[in-house]
Amino acid sequence: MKKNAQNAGIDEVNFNDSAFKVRLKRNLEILSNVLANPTTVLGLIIVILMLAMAIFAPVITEPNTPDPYQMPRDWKAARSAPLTPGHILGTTNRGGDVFYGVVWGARTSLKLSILVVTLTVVLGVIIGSVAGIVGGKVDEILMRIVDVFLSIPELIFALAIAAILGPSFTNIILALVIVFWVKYARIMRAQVIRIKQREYVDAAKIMGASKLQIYLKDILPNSFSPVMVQATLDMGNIVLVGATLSFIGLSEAGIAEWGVLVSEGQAGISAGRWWASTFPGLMVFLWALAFNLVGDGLRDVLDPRTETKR
Amino acid sequence: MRNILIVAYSILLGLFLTVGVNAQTIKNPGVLVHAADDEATTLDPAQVEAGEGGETVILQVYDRLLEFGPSGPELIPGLATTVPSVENGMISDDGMTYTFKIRKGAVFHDGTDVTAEDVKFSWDRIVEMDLPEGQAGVISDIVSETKVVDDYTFQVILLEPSASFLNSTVVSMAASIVSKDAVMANGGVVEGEPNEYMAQNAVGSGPYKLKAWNRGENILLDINENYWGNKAKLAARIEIGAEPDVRVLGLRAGNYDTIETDPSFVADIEGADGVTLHTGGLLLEPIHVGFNLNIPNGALPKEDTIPTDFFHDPRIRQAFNYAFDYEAFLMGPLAGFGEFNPHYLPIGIFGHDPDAPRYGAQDKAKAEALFREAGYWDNGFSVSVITEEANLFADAALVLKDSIEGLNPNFRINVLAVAEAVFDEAHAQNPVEYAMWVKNADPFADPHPYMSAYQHPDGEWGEVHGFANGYRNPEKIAELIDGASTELDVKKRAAMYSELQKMLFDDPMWLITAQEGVTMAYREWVTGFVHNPLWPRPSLRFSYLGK
Amino acid sequence: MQIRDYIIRRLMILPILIIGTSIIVFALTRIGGSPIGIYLSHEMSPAEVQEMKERFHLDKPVPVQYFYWIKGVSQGDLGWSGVASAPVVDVFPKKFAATMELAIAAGIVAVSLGIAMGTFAGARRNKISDHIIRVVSVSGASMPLFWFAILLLIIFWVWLGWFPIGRSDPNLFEAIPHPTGFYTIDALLAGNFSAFRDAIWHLILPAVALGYGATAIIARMMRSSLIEELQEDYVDAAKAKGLAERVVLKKHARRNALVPTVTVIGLTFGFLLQGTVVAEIIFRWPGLGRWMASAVLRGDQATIMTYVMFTSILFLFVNLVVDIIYAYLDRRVVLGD
Amino acid sequence: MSPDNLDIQNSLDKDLIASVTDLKVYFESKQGMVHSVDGVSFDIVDGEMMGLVGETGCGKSVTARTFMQLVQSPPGVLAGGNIKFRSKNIKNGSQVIDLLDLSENQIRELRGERIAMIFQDPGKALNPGLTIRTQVAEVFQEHRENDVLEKAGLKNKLSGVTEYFVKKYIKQEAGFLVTTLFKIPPLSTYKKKIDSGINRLVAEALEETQIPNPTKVMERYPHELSGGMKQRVMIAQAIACNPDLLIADEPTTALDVTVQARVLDLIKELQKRHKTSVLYISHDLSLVRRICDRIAVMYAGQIVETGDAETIFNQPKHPYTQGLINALPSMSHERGKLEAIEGIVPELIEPEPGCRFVSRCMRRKANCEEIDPKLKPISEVNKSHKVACLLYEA
Repeated sequence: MKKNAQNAGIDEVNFNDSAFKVRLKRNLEILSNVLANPTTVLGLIIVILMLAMAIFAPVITEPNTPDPYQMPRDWKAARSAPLTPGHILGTTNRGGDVFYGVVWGARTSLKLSILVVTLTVVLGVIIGSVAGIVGGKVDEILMRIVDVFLSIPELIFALAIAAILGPSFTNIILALVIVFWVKYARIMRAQVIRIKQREYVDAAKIMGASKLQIYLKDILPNSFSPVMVQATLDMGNIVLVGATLSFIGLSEAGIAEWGVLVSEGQAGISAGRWWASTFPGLMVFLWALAFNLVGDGLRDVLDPRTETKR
Repeated sequence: MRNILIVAYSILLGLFLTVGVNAQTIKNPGVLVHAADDEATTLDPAQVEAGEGGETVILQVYDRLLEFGPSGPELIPGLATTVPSVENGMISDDGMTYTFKIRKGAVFHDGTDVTAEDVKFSWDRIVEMDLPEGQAGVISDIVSETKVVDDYTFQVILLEPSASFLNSTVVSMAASIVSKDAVMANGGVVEGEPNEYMAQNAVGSGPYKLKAWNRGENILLDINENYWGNKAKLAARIEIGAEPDVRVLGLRAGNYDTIETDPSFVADIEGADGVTLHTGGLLLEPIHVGFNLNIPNGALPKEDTIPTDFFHDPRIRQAFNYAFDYEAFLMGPLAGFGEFNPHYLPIGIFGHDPDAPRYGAQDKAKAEALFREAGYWDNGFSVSVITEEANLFADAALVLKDSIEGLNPNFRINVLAVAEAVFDEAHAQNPVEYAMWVKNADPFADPHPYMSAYQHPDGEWGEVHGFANGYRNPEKIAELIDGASTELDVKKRAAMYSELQKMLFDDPMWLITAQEGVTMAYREWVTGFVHNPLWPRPSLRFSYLGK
Repeated sequence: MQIRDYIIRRLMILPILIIGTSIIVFALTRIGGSPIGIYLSHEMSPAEVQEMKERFHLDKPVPVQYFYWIKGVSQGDLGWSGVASAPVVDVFPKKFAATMELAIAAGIVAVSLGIAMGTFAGARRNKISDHIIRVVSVSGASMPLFWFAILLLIIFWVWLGWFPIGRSDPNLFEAIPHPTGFYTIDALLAGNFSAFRDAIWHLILPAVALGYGATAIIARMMRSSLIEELQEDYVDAAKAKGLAERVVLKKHARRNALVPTVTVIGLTFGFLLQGTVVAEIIFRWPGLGRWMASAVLRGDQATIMTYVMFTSILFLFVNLVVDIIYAYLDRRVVLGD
Repeated sequence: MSPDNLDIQNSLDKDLIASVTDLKVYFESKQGMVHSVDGVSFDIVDGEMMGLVGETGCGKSVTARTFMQLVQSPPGVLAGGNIKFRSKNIKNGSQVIDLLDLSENQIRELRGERIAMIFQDPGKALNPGLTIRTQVAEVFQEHRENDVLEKAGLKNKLSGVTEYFVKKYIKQEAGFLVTTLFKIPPLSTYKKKIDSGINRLVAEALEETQIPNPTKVMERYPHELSGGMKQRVMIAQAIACNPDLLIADEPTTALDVTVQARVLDLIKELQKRHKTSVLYISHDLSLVRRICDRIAVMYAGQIVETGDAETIFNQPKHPYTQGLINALPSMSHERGKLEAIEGIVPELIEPEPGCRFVSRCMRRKANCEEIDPKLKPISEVNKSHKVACLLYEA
């Protein structure tokens, strides 16, 4: 295994296409290992269902006009129980169709998590790489900033930012980006430094590859797996934190978002109106659970710490 | 390790299970537990804001010269032994001088006697301190001079005759009588500076004494055994800051005796075991949508496309009034508990004319015609409405959004539901930098404060929001409001308000969504339940209640 | 020696982190504009607003405000909390004790449950019970606390009536003095058993709700480090001595597996601390988190600033202590061969 | 009959301490079953030092661990065979048992008591978190509670419940509660006595392996000791109960060259003094020749040749053994010109029939790829020299 990895490194610098095969083979191997774990498969199935629901939301339910991310409100049918005609999962206190909220909430969550994960990964990878490659003072300063960011618990930090920016969905995205990028910067920097020290990068240097080439061909692809594990876990966590912010009241009024729906619906639970918060709450749970299971499974496979030794 | 844990757990479990709760027995005997919404900010009558949590406590621990009785707007004696009237000679014929006989034998919680000197001191104190958050204006706007005639006689001379002095000034929480000795011993009176002692303690003469204030948790009140009137039957505990649903759950579980709620929770309470829902009567705090006729250039949010003089056109204001889905708001958020009341004079206030024309029902055709006439139908517009992230305000804003957007897809309403402080700050700007907002009014017992604050072109809000730019006939409206305030002839006064309502239908400055119905919930074991919306929220006097 | 150097290095970084945090926090709150809103009411006129601004120095330029703030903070004046209607410093200690009591109780739940679950799963790697535990513990990490807490509340408070909400029975709470602010400790100090029972009784639901989420962090770490330890030679060596499986697991493998697990206690603490915001809202726990939540909704910036500032300093210190403990515990790493 | 084929029932040649017959240990993997040990048979003569030699990964360590049922399962699978063992110092005399048939509790009684093991890397085989004393003490606590009582001066002085709990405490069977009770008076006096008793036993054991200053050493943690010292501790721990069979799994590989010789001498000396039988596992043929009486050569999960150390060395029969010996630096070859065996060890996943060595064998025949060679005596004369190779089959 180790030999393979080393060969792969040299091959890549030589721009041999066998590198691709080696990596493909390794990825297939990883994939089969991931799929060997039943809980990971369970997670994967839920993830796929969730994504399908988010993507096909306009097909599943008629989009609300003019803004499909707003709940359609049938004020006069407020507080209808599930299985009411036209409201299969019932309605909220504001007459919002819970089913619509569940379906479009998946889309909202997907939008939220994809946006935040993409932005944080890009931001974190750039900053972490710069710190790791440039090193010295730049590294020192960047890492101190990262430390400062990491010293504030994430939900509290996001809560404070979102509170100060004012309640809106965009501000939640902004707050989460500000909070979540640091992890990637840290992971990336550690990876860069670790890989920089490996022999095959030295070999590449000897062969005269430029810094950028080494970065693009060796460091970046090799840092992929820890970033991917973190990104997968964050796909779940971001929705969890985002929903918590919404629950506390920092999202837009009337938006089709699970946290907002739970918050709206919690008041009715005592009167037996369990549906308005149960279904959306369950969705948040399933969403986070699914991504956590998959991320956990990926980590087990990709993280050598838990690999069997014998 | 495992053994000891198992042992420990089972011991703990055993202990707790023995404390099983029997739902049938009265919980917390001897104490009335009320679950409130807001934390009090201050307990000082000179500092408290109208409608704020501290008023709940001030109502119970302080006395005023007069009080609203348990039912409706009639006045009953408080520390004054009689309600002044022209007939009993305690109001001078010119309506300028009011005389109050102070009750002998009333004592403050610190043991000192209540005298006319204390009354004068209390009234003068709030005017002298003149705190921005307080309600000094309630007295200073109307009172010219206070006099101690003798130890037990107090006299007030007004600036001009007022029809609303007794109903809005004397009974106000701001006019609560405090112990002069206690104040002078603890910081005295300093202009513009809050009195820290008074903010946290209460030395009044009311049926309750303040026992403890555990911020964020509860306020404990003890029975005042030396009260001059009917003693309270129960000690009281005000539980602070529980979420609405927790309050409902607590009530159902019997942990709370009375809770504050709003109509959107009625369905949660109806039919619950051992719980009585009190409905009927209306709150006097109309929930309104405001129109800004004084928008500064370039101040509006980026999404807004309206011109700054958008609401100067009465047809636009009328169109909004026609477009709003009143029924949706009443049947949805208010769950049917309330009344259509598209006027700023609430039902239940003197001068409200039930026969005056009103909006009350959505009329899309008329709204469309008016928008077309004003020239906005084809191109549409986008406008932001700012509101507090509180249930009913946000609900009203959303109903507005749904109503307007449902009328024409080119119309866009952006609901900005912001933190209370953010809203307060935005709303306190002069001029306000938003075109529309949703909030409620303060309750008053007399029509004049409503009219002067909310409709008068030069009134508190009329000035800020530039009503003079929009009224078809601002002088006539100003004249009517001013005239009605000094008119002592009841019939004439009523006619003037009736005319005002007709004019304001044609020339609306607000969109009044509905008048919220009173909904209170309490355990069946609470006896003597009475509720008066003229008392500060939650509109309960604990001293009347038993269990 | 190495441990000492390490601690000194960490301590030297600490002030930088704290100052950095203070700048971030201050900058943040000022992005949102002036914090005057919390002192205002719907009905204040612009002139009255100006008066309020002067009272709180908010009419001055921002850098001057920062100076006022830092000066105030260094003198123990953290500003006026509009939510609590009192100076922040006055309210803080009581609320802090309440939150810490809850966080520690939840921590006990999380640590004992997490270690038990992690050990159980790690010792049965890839068996069905391992998968079940994994789903249970990952569920904890994925469970929206706001939802889970409400479910617990409904079941155990409303339906069964087994547990109360809030922090105490007010009468019992009033009956004892509160030198520490920790209700349980105060009750013990006062020798009042019913107050102690009351304290524990109120703690259980929020501690379980809050602790369950953190269980996953610990269980996951415990499991993987136990698996790692179980593959070490010394485990076989211990078995080769004839020791019982139980002794090998607990005395040998688990003890060493606990060392890396210590490192996640810092993480867990952060998790619990931020969870208190939600748990305290729902269980009506009069602590910092609930205070923060209302501050957020009402725009009370003095409270938000203090809370974020304080939480991060606390978090930093806990992590420092954890690192020191770890460095001390793990002889292999710092002083190893 | 040769000793190897004799013991189908619970019987064992009188001069043998243990006999392995057709042992098969497989490992589950995603690619299939790995046949790590595939039909291994050999004997260990009582009091002798038996060498098990082979390359890394040939299955010798697995074979050794199987003696103590230390192969993790899963992924390990015991696919067949048995290990007969004569347990001597048992109350009712000696007794022959099959080590693979024993329950967990039965094998535990033997581990450390009758069969002990020295591991390759003492740095890893000692628990880094416990003191030397604690670790060595465990052997006595587990198997010698009466000795502990005696040294503690508590023998025959206890009765009833106290005795019960003291014994439980010594054997580490007491729960959290009882253990805690022993830390506070009045039970803490017992704890003190027991501790000092254990200390004396541990010190004696350490002294046995020539560790200087044992009372000081035993308070140390493993990382505070040198590699040689750690291995001495391991040895002390292994021989503490005077076992019948000592399995030494490459005990000197991880040590410095200078230390290796001394540790080796120590093992040899102890073996002689206690007349312990030793199964010495190593990849180093010359080292094994120096100290062992007999040798078994293992290749790819199978024994390819077994016999007296000298015979194997002087007259190697199997091509692999020959290759190994040729690879050794010796007088007959020029310096620096070692003959390495070509090729690599074959994959052991679901192996095909046929000789495992065939791909590397210089002398392979046509049918070597089809027929599994059996381990057979080389001649009627020397029955103890056996080889598994078609070259020698009639």
